[in-house]
Amino acid sequence: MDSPNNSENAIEVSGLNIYYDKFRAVKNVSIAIKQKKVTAFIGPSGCGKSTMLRSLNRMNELIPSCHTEGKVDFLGQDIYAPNVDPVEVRKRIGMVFQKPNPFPKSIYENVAWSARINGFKPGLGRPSMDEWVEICLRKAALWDEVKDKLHQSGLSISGGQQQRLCIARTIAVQPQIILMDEPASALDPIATLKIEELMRELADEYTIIVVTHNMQQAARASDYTAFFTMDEDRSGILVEYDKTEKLYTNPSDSKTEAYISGRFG
Amino acid sequence: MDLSKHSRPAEILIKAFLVFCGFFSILITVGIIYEVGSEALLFFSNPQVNLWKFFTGTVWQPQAQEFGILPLVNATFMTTLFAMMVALPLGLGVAMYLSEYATPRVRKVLKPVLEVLAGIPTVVYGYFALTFMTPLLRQIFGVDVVNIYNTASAGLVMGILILPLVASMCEDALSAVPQSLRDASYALGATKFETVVKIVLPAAISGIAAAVIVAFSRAVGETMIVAMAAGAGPNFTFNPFKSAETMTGHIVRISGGDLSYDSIDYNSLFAIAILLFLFTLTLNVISQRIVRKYRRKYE
Amino acid sequence: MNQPGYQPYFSVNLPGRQALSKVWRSLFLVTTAIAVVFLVILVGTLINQSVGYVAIETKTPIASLVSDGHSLEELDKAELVTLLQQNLTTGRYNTLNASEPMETRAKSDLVNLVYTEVLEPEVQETWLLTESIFHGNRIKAEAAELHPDALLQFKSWLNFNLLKTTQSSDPLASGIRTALLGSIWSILITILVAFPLGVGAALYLEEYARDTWVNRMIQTNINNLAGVPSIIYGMLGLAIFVRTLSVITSGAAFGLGSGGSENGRTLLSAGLTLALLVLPLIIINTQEAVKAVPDTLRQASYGLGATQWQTIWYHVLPNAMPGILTGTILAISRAIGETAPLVVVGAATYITFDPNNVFSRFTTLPIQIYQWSSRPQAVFQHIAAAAILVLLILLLSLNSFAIVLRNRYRK
Amino acid sequence: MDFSRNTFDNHLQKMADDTLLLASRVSEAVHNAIDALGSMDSIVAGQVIANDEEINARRYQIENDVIVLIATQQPVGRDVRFLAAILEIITELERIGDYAKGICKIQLLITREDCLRSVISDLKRMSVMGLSMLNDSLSAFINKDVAFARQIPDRDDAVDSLYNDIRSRLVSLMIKDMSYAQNVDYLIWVAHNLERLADRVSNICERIIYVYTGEMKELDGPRKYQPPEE
Repeated sequence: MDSPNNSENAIEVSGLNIYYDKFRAVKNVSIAIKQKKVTAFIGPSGCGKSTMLRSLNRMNELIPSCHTEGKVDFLGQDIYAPNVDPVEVRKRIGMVFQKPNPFPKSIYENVAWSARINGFKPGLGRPSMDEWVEICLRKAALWDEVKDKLHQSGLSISGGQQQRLCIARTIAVQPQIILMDEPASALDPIATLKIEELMRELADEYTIIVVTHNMQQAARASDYTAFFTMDEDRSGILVEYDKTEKLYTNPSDSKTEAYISGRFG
Repeated sequence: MDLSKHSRPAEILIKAFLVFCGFFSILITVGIIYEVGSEALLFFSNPQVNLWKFFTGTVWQPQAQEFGILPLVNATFMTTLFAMMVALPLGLGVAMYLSEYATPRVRKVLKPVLEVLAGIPTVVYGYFALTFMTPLLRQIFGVDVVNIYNTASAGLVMGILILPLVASMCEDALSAVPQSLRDASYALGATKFETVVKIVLPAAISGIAAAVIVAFSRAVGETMIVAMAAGAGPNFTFNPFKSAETMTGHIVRISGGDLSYDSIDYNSLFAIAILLFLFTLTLNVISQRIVRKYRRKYE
Repeated sequence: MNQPGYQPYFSVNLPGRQALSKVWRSLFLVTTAIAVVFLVILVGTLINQSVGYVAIETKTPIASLVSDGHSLEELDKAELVTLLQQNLTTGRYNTLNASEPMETRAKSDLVNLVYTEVLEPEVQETWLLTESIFHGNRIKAEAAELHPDALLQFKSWLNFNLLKTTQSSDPLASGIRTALLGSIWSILITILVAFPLGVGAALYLEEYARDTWVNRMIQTNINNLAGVPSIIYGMLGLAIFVRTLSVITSGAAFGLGSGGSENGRTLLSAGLTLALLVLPLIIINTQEAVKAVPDTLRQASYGLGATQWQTIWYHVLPNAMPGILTGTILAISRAIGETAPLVVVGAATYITFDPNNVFSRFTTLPIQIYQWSSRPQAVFQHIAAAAILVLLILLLSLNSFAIVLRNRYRK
Repeated sequence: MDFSRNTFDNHLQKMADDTLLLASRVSEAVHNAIDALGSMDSIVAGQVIANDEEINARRYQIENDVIVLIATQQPVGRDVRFLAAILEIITELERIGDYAKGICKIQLLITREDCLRSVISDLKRMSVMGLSMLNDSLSAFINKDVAFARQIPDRDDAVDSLYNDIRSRLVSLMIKDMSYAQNVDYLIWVAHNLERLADRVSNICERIIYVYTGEMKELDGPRKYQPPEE
């Protein structure tokens, strides 16, 4: 394991630059994400926070024009090292997206498929597939709502439930980190609060990094907040990163102050 | 100030014209059913025609008053089978490559190639079957085995003709699958192949099914290739290297000559045509139902 | 990389999964490559057939007309005319003179006349381009042995003569002039009929029609018509235009047409049949273009007090026009290539005079290709290939025009 | 709906708990201050004075926590009234703590115990009455018992009359013998502090009613302000 000092960091990013072709979307970001905490990325739209998030499990690579410079250490290993398989990275660093995107399969299959493709082996001290699905749905606080309709389509439940299904599906892979890209922006306020509540609960077991353009959400649900904004050349920079309560009551940068008090731009 | 309603004659006139245009397509359908149907009815009401024999007979010889449509249908399905064997795997493969693997740059080059392939008139494919495919087949399987005119050659080339259609319909179906599903799959640690085959393909399956049906309908209705390369003369054979005449091929050959109206030969062509029409119509209706269903799914 | 508390429920054979992924990737790539190879082979075959060595033997040896080592081109006009007078029957000479007097003809034309009328060349054997390039010497030897009197020529079947001359039983003198003109005439008729009807129907469906079962039926009907095999349209054209309406389509009703006989197998029938065929395509393409016009534009127009037609005429149509034109051009290129329905409607098998009105008998480029391809003599395959190249160039330029339009529209 | 904002509710609960803890420290301080006065125990008095620092610190901690909650959780409705009331209540409690400290400072200045003896039992009664009001107000707060909270300020009258009684007795003592003047002055301050304590409890009760009903009015005076219905 790493030195005790580092071990509380799940991810250490240093000198990260992300480009779309020639355009630099994220400029020189260094940040250390604490383990088993909720960290929120906030900032105005276009400040590169989503790009930044997607770079943490190499989802960026699915965009052909995108390339990344710098180091992203995940528990001490650089995920951009040449011998690292992005599939392996994504297994350990799961992701939940803005719009709930359950597969057009049953609720049960949505969870089971994720486990299955990753070689889930039931039996001998391990749960059976049915149990595993239940465990994951319970962790996602969805079990009670769907236990009677596990074989209905994942698209048949409400948006908020779909999003929790997506979280359950992510949990089924046993990631260490869950990235959430505006997980509640397509949901109504009650469903939003449920997701936030779920994030808090999941933080007992997982490191959670959430991008949100809703700064109240970041305030409510996170332990740490990173504020990004745009530089003069429109590339995203990290302005301030601190404990959420500190950042929201006494930010040290005037840009942060202006943004969180709604006086931005 | 007068705000009361008043008529605008010009507007009404224009609208009347547009309504006529809208209903004109119905006229075409009615025309096909009425004109082609009534000629076909003349054929079936002819005392020399026996409906049972028409559908089960294996000899089509209008001169001998033999009207068994099976040889024509058989040849049609033989060529169609060959066409599907070429078009489906290749078309689906191309669609998969274009939609899931190709970089935008490669796609920019390949899509026009497919469009060109799709825009080539069928008579050119017929020529291609005669001057390339048939000699090739004869070279491979032997001149004695393969006739100059044969259903295999026509079918294979027809497959190339249909390939762009299958590819573009399948690609539409594949790209209608939201990117978010792919992202979700990758984020769960799936490989590209697992994502494509286990998530994208099942999600697009109804669209692909529609493509298969449309391809089938196109192959059945395709005329020039079979008219040029499959052979002239109805021949009830299952040997793909023998010549045989398809329904469409027969219509073209007989109507191309000087044909006297109101003869039973003339009417028999319409009987074949109405059969062809009903068959392809059914296929098209089914495929459209499917397409509508899958479009709705992600909207 | 395991964390404490991370239960190893999973075992993953990632290299295996990635390898499988690569295998399939290459499979998909191969299928695509095959599709491209087909296109290459197709074009290759055409070029291969349309250029190559030809052994031509003249009935009258050239040496009997001009002294050794000289060619026809070195003679002047008067000498050429004399040659024609000497070697042709008086009747033939007078016919030629009547169609255009010898004095006014260009020298190259006269050379041509001497060549075709006096020398009467005949193709003995032809070779493909690939053979001609790679086995040139063998061909020369073969030709010298089998056709000692023949002239071995490296000939491109695709040339200007092909475009200029009409059909002929002599493959060397055959051209596509009549067919090309027939295609152009029939397409013009098609456009004139199908464009207004198609755009009108699309406007009706997109702008006026409410969501009633009738209109839904029309829409379904149009989609279905687009999938009806073209030969069925041929049958429809045969039954309606050629037969039922023969008084009109033959031109007899207007005192025009060929010989006043009621024969509906005319350009008009062909054009109308093709119009029915492309109508659903034009409607569907136009609908797409009209749909793409943003609703805000219509609302803005209505907000200013415009009537529905004013809105359509001043805002919807101009904005949709590039899209409509693109769609129409694509539909038209489909019509240009159509063969089967025209065979059924009754394209003429042999015709040498230019069409002069819509009631003329006709042939079109694809029909001509079909007929030449079906001939047993290999020579005609070469002309067919050349004609196909002309057809493809025509279609390709139409399509590129459509693409240019589409791109400009996107900006 | 079986859903609740657990995290936020836990935070609110913690705020209430912290406030109760502060209240118990404050009543302990008052209790000890009166005890120290009764027994003239300067050591205890010194402890109470020293402990006031801790009370102040606790109060600032709660205030800070409330501000963080307001900043991060966007409370609305009863939640925001609750947090605002907490801010008010802890201010009152801190002031009450200051009274305890003031009483202890006076204890150090008292020189004439005979003067003190004449009123100490009544002062104790006052403090008991005031502290029981404080106690009751906080249990009304915890139990959301608005009716109970409304009754508590009524008991202020008894405290006031006791205060008037003590003051008149001390004044007449001073008139008799001017040498008591200094000590009488001190002791009137003690009585005054205890009287103010009861007033502050009334304020706390007003806040409690505000939290649970949204009404904002002076309980022992004419209605000053009635917010529009919630």
